[in-house]
Amino acid sequence: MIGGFGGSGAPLELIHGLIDRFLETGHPKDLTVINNNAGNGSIGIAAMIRVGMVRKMICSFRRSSNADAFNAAYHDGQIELELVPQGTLAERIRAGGAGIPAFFTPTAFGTDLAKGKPTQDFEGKMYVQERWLKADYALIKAESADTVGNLTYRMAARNFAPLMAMAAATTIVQARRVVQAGEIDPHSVITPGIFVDHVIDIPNPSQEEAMVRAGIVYA
Amino acid sequence: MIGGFGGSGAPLELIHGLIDRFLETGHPKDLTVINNNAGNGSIGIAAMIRVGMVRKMICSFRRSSNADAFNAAYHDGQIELELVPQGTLAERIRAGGAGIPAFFTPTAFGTDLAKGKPTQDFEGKMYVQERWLKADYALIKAESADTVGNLTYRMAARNFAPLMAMAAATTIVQARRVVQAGEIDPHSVITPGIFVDHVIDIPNPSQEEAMVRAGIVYA
Amino acid sequence: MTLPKLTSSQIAWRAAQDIEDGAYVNLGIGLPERIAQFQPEGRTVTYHTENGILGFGQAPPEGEEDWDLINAGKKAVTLEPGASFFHHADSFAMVRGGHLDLAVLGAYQVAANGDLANWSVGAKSVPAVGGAMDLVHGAKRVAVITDHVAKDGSPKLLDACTLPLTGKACVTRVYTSLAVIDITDRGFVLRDKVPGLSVDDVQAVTGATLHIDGPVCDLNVPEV
Amino acid sequence: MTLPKLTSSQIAWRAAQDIEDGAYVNLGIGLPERIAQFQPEGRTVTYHTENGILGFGQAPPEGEEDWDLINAGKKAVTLEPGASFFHHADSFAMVRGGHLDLAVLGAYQVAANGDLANWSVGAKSVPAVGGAMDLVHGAKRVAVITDHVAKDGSPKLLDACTLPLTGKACVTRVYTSLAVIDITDRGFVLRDKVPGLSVDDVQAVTGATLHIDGPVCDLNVPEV
Repeated sequence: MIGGFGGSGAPLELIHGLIDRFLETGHPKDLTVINNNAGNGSIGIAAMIRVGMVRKMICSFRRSSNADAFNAAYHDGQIELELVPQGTLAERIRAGGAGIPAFFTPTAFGTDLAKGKPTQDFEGKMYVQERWLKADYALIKAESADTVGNLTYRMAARNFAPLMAMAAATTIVQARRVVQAGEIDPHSVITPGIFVDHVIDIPNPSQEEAMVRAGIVYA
Repeated sequence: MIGGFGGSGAPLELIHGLIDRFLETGHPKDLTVINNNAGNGSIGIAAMIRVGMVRKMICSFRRSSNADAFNAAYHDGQIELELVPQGTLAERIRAGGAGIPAFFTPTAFGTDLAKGKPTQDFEGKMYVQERWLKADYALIKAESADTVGNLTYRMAARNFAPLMAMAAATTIVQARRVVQAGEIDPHSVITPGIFVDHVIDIPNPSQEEAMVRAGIVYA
Repeated sequence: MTLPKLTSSQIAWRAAQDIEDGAYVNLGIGLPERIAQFQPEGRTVTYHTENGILGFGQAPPEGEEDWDLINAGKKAVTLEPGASFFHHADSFAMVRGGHLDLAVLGAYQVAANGDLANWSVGAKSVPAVGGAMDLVHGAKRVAVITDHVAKDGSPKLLDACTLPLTGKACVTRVYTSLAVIDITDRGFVLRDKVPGLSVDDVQAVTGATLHIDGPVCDLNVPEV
Repeated sequence: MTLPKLTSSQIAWRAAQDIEDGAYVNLGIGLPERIAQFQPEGRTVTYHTENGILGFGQAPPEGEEDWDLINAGKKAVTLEPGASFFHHADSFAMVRGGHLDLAVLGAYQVAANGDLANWSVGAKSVPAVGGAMDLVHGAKRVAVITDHVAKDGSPKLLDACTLPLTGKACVTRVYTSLAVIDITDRGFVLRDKVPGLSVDDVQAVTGATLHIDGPVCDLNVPEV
C-alpha cells in the first residue's frame, strides 16, 4: 500500500529508495501495489511500473493525462489491474485495519465491478459484499511524526494514509518533521503510533504534482 | 443516540432539557436510547429511565455500582435491553453513518450475544454478521463548535460522539464554546459540520462523574 | 437543421440554479465542476471532494497553488472558512451514508429508469472508475449534466444503457444542452426545453419517450 | 489444609513480568488493571483503553482528577508523553484489527481449549459485557488473571465452561493464585507453580488435566 491521491501525499522519497534497491539488487519485485491511482508522469509509482517492479495494481482511477507507464504495461499484459470504486477501496483498507473481513456496500451493485461478488438484500435494497484489503507494507507520507509514531498530515495529503497505516503489517512513514513524544497535542494525532513501525525524517519532501509538471523522470 | 462513556461526554444539559419537556408535556416517551452505559446515579440517562421515558436501552455495559434506575426498571420488565459488545456497538453506529448495512466481526462468535445472527467463514475463521444502527436523533457534547457545525471534543469525552453524529438523522450538539467558522483549524476538526444539525452554546456544562459523586438527583 | 442549444457553461449555470442554500454538494470532475462558478448570490453551498475536504473554494491564482490542497480532479483549490480535512474512509462515509444533498456527474448514457453509464466505453479502453460508483448511491439527489447527444449525434438518453453501468436506478434529474429532464417512475419527464425547440424536436434526439407532466418551461439561460 | 497461594497483587506482579518492552496492552477492569503498577523498570509499555486513549499513565492524586480523562473502568488517569485520543470505532479497530500485543482479562471460568466465560453468571443477573468480547478476539495474546478457584472452592479452570461464553478458543495463558498455565493444542500446560505445592496439589483444584511439557518453574514472587 502506498499513500497519496493525485499529486498529494505520495511518499516519493520512500518509493524512490525502493526503486534504487530494485535497480541494484533486483528486489523487491512482482509487487502488488495498492494506491488510488496507477502512477502519474515518470516518478513514484509510475517509475516503479516502468522499471518492472509491479505485477499488479489495485486502484480506482488509472486514467490520467500522463499515466503512460501503466497504460503501456497494461496493454502489453505485463501488469494486472484490479479496479475498485474509490469509496470501496477506502472502506476495504479500513476493514483490513479494523478486523472486519467483509462488509456490504450499495456501491457497484449491478455493475461489472460487482460481478461474481455475493449480494444481499437489506431493508429492500441490494448490496454487494466486499472483502478487506491488507498489505505486508504501507509506505506513507506524514507532516509531523513523534518518536512513538503518532502522525499528523498536511491538508489533503491525508487521504488514504491513515487507513493504510492500519491495514499493513509494517508501516513505514516519511515525515517532514520528527518531534519528541509529547510535542503533538493528543487531540490532534490523526494516526496513533500503534499503527506505525518506522519513521524516516525527510525534511524537504518532493511534491508529486510539482515534479510531474516539471517533467522530472526518476530512474 | 446519546454520547458519553462512563462519566465523560454525557450531554447532560440536553438530556435534562428533554426530561423537562417530558415532565411538562408527556413527550417524548417510549424512546429507544443507544448509549454505552445504561445510566449512572440519578441524572442523565438514569433520570430518563426513572421518569419513564425509555422503552428500550441498547448498550454494552449496564452494570455499575449505581445503575439502580435501570436495574429496577429491568427487573420490573418495564424496559427492554439489547446488550451489544462495545466494539460491535461502536462499529454498528459507524456503519449506520457510513451507509454500510452489515459487516462481519469475530466478536461474540459462539456466544449468546450472537444467537440467531448469520455467521460466515472467511479465510478459515468464523465471523458474525452484524447490522447497522441508525437513530432519529443524536445528542452529543462537544468542546468547541463553529458556526457551520465543525466539532472538537475534550480528551476521552470524544468516545461515541463522532460516530453518533454520523448515524443520526438529526444531530444536536451542546458545545462549551461556539466560535466563528474558520476559527477551528481544518486539520483539527473531528466531526465535520455535515454531520451536525443544531449547536447549543452551554458554556459551563455539568460533568456526569462529578454529579454522580456529589449524589445529585435530577427530576 | 442545427438545433439551438446551450453551451456547456449554460448547462452548468442552469444546474447551479437548483442547488439550495445550505446544501452539501459533490461536483464530478470536468463539466460538473463548472457549476460552482455559477452559484447564485446569497446562497451558501459547501463543496465536498472525495479526497478529504469539505468547504473548498475556487482555484487560487496561477503560481499560488498548494498541491496538497487539491480536489478529486487534481486541481488546486482554496479553503472557505469552516473547511475541514478528513481521510478517505470518512470522506466516503459522507457519500455512502447519505449525507450529501446532491452529487452532479457527467454521463456517457442515462436510461429512463435512472441507470447511469459514465465510467467505461467498453473493452478496448483502460477503465477508470474513481468515486462515481459510490457517489451515485450516496447523495440524496443524483443529477447528470451532459450534452443531449453524443459527439456522433447518437442519443445519450436511452431506454436502456448499452455501455457498462456506473449504477442502477440512481439518477433523478438530467441537465442537457437542450432540456431539463426528471427521472420518475414513469421514465423521463420533460421539465424545461431550450426556447425555439418543440417537444418533438427534443424527442427526436432522445432515445426514450419523453413524458409530459405539467408545464414545460422555457430554458432561459443568460450568456455566460 | 490451606494451600499456599499468591495474593492478588502477586498474581498481577507475575503477569507484569511477561509484558515485553514496547508492547501495546489493554488491561481489563479490576484485577488486571493492577498489573500496570508492577511494570518492570526499563520497559516502556503503552496502555490502551477502550474509551479512546493510548498512552495513559497512573491515577492522579486525589482531588486532581479530570473526569474527561478516564479509563474504561471509569477511573481517572493521567497521560504519558506521546498519548493520543480517538473515537470508539478507531479504538476497537485497534482491538479487533490485531494491533494490541496483549489483553489481560479477568475470568469466571477458562476451558482447556481456551474458551473464556467472564461476562455473565447466568439468567438471574443483569448481564454486562463491555469490551471483553472484542478484546478476546483482537489482541495478539489474550491472558487471564484470576484466583485459581472460585469463592466456593470450585475450580475455574475446566474442561468446558458452564457459564455463558465471552469467546471461544481465545485465551493463551492463565495467571492464577497457584500457577501459570499455558493453553495449547493439548489443553492446559503447567509452566509455574507456587513453591511448596506439588503438581498433584494444583491438579486437585483444577477441573481439567494439567499437562507437563518441559520444566515446571517455581513461582517466586516478592511480597508486593
